Amino acid sequence: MAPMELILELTLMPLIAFLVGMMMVLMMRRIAAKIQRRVGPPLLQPLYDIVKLHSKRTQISHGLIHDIGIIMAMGGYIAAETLLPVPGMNGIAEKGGIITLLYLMMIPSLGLALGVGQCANPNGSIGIARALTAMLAYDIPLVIVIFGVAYAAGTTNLVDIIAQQQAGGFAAWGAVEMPLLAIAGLIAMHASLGKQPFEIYIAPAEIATGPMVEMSGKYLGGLFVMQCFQLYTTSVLYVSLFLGGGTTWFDFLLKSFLVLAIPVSIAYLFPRYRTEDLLRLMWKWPVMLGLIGVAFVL
Amino acid sequence: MIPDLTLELILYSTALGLVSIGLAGLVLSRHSFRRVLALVIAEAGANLMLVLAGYRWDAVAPIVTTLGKQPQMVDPVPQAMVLTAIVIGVGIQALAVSILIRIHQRYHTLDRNEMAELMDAEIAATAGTARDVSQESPLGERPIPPITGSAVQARGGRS
Amino acid sequence: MRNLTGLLFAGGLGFMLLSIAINLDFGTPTMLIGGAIQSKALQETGATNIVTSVVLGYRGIDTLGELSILFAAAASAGLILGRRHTTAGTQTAGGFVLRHGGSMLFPLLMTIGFYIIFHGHLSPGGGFQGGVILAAAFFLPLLARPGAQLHHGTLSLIEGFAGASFVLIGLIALQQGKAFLQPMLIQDTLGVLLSAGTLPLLYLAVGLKVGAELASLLSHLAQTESDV
Amino acid sequence: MNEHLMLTIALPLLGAFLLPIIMRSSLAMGVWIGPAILGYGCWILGNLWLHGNGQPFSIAIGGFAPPIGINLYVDAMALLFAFATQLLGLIFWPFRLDQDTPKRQALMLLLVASSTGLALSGDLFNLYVFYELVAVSTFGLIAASSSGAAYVATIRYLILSGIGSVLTLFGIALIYAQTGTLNLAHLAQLAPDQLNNDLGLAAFLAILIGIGVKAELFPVNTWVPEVYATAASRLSAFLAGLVSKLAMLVILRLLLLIFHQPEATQVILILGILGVISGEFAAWRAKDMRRMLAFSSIGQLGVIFIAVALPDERGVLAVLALSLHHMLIKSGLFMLADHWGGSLDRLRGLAATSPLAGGLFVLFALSLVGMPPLPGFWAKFTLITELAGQTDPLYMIGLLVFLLATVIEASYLFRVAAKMYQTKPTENVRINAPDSGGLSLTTASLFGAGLIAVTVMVSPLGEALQAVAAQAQDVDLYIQTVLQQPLGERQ
Amino acid sequence: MILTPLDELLLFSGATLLVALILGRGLAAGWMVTILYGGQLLTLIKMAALGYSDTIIHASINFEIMGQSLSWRFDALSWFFALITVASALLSSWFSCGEWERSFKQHGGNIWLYHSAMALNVFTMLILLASGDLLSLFIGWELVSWAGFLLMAMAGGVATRAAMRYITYAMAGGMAVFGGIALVYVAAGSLQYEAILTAVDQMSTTQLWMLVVMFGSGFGIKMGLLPFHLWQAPAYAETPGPGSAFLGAISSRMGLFAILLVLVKLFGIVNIDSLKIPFTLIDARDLLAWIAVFTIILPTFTAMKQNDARHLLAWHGIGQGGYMLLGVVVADAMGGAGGLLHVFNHATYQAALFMAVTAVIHRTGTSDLNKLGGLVVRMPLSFVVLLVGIIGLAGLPPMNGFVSKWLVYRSLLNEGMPLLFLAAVIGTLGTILSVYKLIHNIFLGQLRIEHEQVKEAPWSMMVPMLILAAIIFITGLFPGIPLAWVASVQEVIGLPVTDYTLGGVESVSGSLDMIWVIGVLFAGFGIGAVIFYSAGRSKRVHQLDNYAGGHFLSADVRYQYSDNFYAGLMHLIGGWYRGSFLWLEKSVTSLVDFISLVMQGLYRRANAEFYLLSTALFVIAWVVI
Repeated sequence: MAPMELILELTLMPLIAFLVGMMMVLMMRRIAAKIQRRVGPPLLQPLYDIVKLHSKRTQISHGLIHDIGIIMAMGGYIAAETLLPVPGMNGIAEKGGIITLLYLMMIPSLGLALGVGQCANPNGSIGIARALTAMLAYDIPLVIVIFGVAYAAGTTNLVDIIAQQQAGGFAAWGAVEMPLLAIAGLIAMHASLGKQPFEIYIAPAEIATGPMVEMSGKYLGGLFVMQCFQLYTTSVLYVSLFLGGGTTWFDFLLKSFLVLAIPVSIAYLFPRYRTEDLLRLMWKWPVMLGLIGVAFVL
Repeated sequence: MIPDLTLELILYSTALGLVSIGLAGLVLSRHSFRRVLALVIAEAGANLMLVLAGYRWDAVAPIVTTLGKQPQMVDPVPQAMVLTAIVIGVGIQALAVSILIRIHQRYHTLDRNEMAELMDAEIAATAGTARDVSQESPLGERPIPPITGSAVQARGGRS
Repeated sequence: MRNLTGLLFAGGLGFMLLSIAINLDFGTPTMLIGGAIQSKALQETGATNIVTSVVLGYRGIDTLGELSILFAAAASAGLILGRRHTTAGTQTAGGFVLRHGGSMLFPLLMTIGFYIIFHGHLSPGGGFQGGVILAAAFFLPLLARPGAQLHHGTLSLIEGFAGASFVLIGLIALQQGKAFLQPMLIQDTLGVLLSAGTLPLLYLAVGLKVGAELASLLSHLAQTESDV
Repeated sequence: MNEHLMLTIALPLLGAFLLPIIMRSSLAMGVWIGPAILGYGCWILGNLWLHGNGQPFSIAIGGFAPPIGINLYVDAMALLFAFATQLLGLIFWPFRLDQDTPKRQALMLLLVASSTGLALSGDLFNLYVFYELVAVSTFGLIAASSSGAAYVATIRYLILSGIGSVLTLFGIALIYAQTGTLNLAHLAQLAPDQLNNDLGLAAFLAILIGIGVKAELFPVNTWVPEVYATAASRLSAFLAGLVSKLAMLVILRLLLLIFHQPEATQVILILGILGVISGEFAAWRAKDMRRMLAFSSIGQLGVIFIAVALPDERGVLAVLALSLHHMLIKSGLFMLADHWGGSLDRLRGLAATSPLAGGLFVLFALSLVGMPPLPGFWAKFTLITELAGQTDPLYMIGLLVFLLATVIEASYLFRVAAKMYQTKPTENVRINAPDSGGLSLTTASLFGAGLIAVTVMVSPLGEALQAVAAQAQDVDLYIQTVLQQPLGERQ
Repeated sequence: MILTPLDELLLFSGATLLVALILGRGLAAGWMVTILYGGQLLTLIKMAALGYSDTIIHASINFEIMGQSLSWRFDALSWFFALITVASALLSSWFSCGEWERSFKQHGGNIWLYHSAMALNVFTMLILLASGDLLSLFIGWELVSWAGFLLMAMAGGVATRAAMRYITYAMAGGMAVFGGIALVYVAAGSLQYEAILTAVDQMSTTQLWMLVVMFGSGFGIKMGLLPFHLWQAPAYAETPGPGSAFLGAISSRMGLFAILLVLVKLFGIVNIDSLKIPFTLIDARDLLAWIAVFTIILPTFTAMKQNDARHLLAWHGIGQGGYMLLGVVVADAMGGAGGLLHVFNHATYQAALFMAVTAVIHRTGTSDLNKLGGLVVRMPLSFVVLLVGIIGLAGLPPMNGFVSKWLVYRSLLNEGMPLLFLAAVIGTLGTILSVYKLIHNIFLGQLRIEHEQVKEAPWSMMVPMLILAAIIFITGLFPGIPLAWVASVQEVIGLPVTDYTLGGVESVSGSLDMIWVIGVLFAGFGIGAVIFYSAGRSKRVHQLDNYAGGHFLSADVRYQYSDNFYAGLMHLIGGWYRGSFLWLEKSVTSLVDFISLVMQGLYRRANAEFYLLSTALFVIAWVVI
């Protein structure tokens, strides 16, 4: 691959991710509005939000780590996008693979955790503690799912995984071949998004939005950007693993939005779990499904 | 003369009987002087056994009385050995009795168990340690220090 | 319970040993050594009492060991019982018959004792037997007169020199290029008093030694009724 | 020259008889007699070792050819232990001067003489006599510390030892009745025909239990802790270091020469294993130094018994190596105990006040648990490789027990070491025997230096020991050396 | 005589020990010793050819003792471990020079003993690593055990008790190995590696089982494998300062070295794989793998509950050992490489972490996680080092810990071991949780009022820490550097060799190129920074200028969220900490205590005559009947 082409891909992939991510945020809010019988925000509302947050006057910094944390949160996802193949672009997916991607997705959490820690707000620290606990909860089923998929494909290379599914047509899709894993993955994905009923670390009524408690202006803006990337990454990853990726941009985006629509629709119907209930839930059903699914794969 | 089976049996059982009586006395009696006496009995049995080892039918004492053709004599070696063994026994008994005299003077008892108790106490006192007799609160430090519940809590660790 | 077990065990052990011992040939010993000794003893030691030739010749070192044991026992008793003897007056003195009987028996016992010692190589008897009688000779007056004391210094002198002379006789043999404790045979007529070379000398040493040891042991025991 | 060997037994006896008399007239001369005799003994034995041709020889006492008379059998092993006896006798000489000095020194001379005899003698009954002499002089010396506890300990020991003697005598009677001889070589010759049966085995076991009393064999060693705790430390060192080994040596000789039955070794093995377990575990809870050392001594002797049960040459090598090592270590440790005395709790922070003693303790402890370059390791290595090579599963148990015991041993020894190196001394350490404090520390340092010397020279020493073991193991050589011509009267 | 490089190394190391012993009390002792460690490192580098090939360098000394020949030599395996050993000793020693030394002396420490113990540890470890046969291996093994004891026990008090516990475990391990060696000797007739290699094929299954159990448990105790792990955390944690960095970095890896040498190289994974456990589906190798996995999980989650930084790190040290064993046991090219590489990586970050914590202790006097906080503004460089370290420990990109863990995961994936894989990941997640607690409670959150004046750690400490941090990052960026060594180690011990590149690993089933990954990651950070700083300037406010629960904070109010950090998690899993192993240890101790009591009773209440009689009866009865 020509270097120029690669550099182009590497710049385009995060950019596309950002744009699609903003759309996903929009969709999420629209769905919420529909459920709550509201009108919902306009099309460009996410962009407005970002611009607004970044241009605020009062920008309170609690120190360098506070800044770096936000940068890491954004940067981690930006890097992750280049490992996530989209139609026509593979980026450096072949040089990392799915495990690397999984671990790169933890970098933002770590960055956020550092940034929040520097703020010395106990609510923030509690939020981070909860966030990490939640990570422990949903990553276990997620890892089982990823193991199953990677083992079935015989590779950790996402490009190959996608190629295999596309080669076999619909019947070779992960979701068809490994329905149990697909269900487990969906639940884990839902939890990883941190939406209701799993939003234990935001928990506005308990710990005043936890990690976000000391964030304002561009800090919150950074988090907003991060959320865009997060929604994109999660859904695209799911699509790549189970729904055969995308042959064209159209079906790729369609699948991504549809996948995301499921947790988002469910999210607004439920109240919040307690931390230990989240753990219990995550370690029971998805893990069980996942293990059974893996047993089938083996 | 036909070897008399009964005589053989009687002699051997006498020797072994003495040993058994002696041993039983040592185990059963608590008074130390009796135990010394039991030891004497047991020794007599062993000596008898030794003498029997050299006995010979139709033989005379191993003393040459006439020159020339000797009559059959019993084996002189066990006799010499028994002589030695008896004297050794005497020496030990005398020593035992003299020790018993001293013990009686010190502890005013010759009872085996009481003696042992007093001795144990004296050893412990000399060494400067507490006596390790209580089953409820056994003394002595463990080489692997037990970790107390509070320490575990303080470290926050349990595994 | 323990008594019963003890009794059973002791009986059981006796029975077991008996069941082994009964297999021995009784009355017809192999006499591998005994026979050899019987045939050679006269020429080699010159003692008609073969037991003596075994005790002092063939197994002389055993006898030395045995003397040492007696010596050790006496020394230990001396160590343990110490020198404090305060028995005088605590016991009632013996009567006239006892006292004078004791005195009269003394020379008699001495004579018998020495006789037995000196004829040890000829007839039954010998240093041990004679020595015990000697000890009895000294001990008898002590029983008769509780206040009386044996002279410990003399006793230890006797026991020391008697033991030493036993060893020295052995060493002289060694010095002369023979083996330790090898009987130095002077060709004599068998069966007379002065025969059998150094054996009677050894027996004299044994006798004196045994006598002195036993006497000192007994006197220690007798005289240390109470201390503190 | 060879005949002079007899002097190593005769001279101490002579000295013992004369010592009380000489001391009465001249104390100054008297005190030097004992050391002089023992020193001369060392010289004789050392000379023999250095200038001998390495071949075993036999000395007929009284000039009577061996099967009839009594003989001393002198091979490298006997010589080694005889030398050790004289040397340790010299090192642990009771110098203390008081009114009992003559008797104590005389008894010590007797003890040395009889121990030497035990190492050299080649006659069963003669061994018994020497064994009894060892016992009686030991009783006297223990009781000489004249505390009530010492008396009780002595009488308990005495009675036990007395029963042992009865059993030994009984065993000897059985053997004599069966074979008609007492000479070990002669017995070795006859054994395959006449003693390879129940009777021979029973006789051996009776002797084993009898002599086992001194060798600290498992159930008959109950005297050990109390005696070592009450006797003078120097005596305890001599008893634990040497006398027990000599008894062990006698058992080994009998086993090698006469009683080849597998049952015999099995009994020894089982009792040895039990000894290891009981000794080491008991030591784990001991709270005073002496008793700890006594229990540990029981455990170590148990290990040596396990080695005795090994059938071939390397087994003998293991016995020798372990015995000599234990001799060195236990003597040193008892000397340290003499230096410190008392309970283990008082040792807290002691290393700061007396760094040499602390260092020595650590050195001895390390060697005892078998820290590699130290000689203890090589002894243990020989043992376990030999144990592992046996097919009988019982040996495997022995191996495991041995390993377990070593762990426990390390645990309790280093508990003491850690206590000593604690920073804050809680109270001033009481030196038990003020007059011998410096002396015992010097003696302990001597053993420490010896240990280091052995560490450096472990390779040549190991080879020498191997040769010794090979010689000791050779039954035919023994028989040939002692009985130069076959006995005419043999039936 | 011409000295081989190995002779030089050993002589150098011995000289270091001598210098420490003789001049250890002097002023510049620390520097001198450090320079000598540097010399050792140079000698090692002189031998660098070893790291890239399967040649062997012999030492000129060898002994012939009691029929056993002892020899010493270095190969790639030894060199790899020696490099880590000497390097961590060099840095730890450097760290201890100057200020730490002074404060240690002021607090009553014995600096002479410290330097000597360190030098002794290095020396004995090199001897162990150089062992040329099983006997010299055991000698080195015991020496290392006791040297470690010295270093652990020297602080006195709690440390001595921890060290006592260690030595009891270590002795047990040593004896297991000793027994194993005896068995090997009998089976092979020699303790030379060649002889054993040929003998292994003839061994019966029972023999092999016994050997695997004895060697495995013996070496495993040193590694802190379950269930023998209890000693390690307190022993390492209580070792003074840089000593704990050194021990944590390399000491327990000696166990892994021995496992590699004996179980993997001599016995062979294939043979171990053939040992089936009756009535189950698993074999000895699975058993080892499961032990490794439980060693990962349980100590990691125990670490999460620790409230002392050093204890927390030490517990993690145990857990990370599990990854190494896991990788080695999986034993394909990637797993082996992962396990071995993790040794290197773990040494780097564990040393860095311990040093950072020691620096904090040096400045604040405590390592209690509930008594620290907010130090990032006072000790920013230490913070960076700790951050780099924890990222490495947690195994996240871009640090080196990620690479080795990635390799282990990949091998588990390739071999199709979902449960092991899952368990390994759970361990990583647990690590992330607990290291965040570590960095949060020390450096983030509220700065305590008494730490207001704390200064950054002195340069004598900072430089080695920064060097370590740099190594952690660079070997994360270019894992090919250590992987080259690892590959030759794999070759030497007979594992399949991994196909490495400078940036990672090539594989048909998914490769890794850390250069690219880190490249995009930093590019991502750059873009993030651009986005972030494109917005207006932010106002720097005091840390306490915020609200919690609608109330402002002030410096005198302790408002740090530190205790029971993962309350929600503990609410669920808190009950699962049963202290089973402590219970096990205690019950073993009590059992020994009880037997001991019985045995003493046997002797104290002795009815000697009865014993004698019954023994006599039994043995004679046995003969008769």
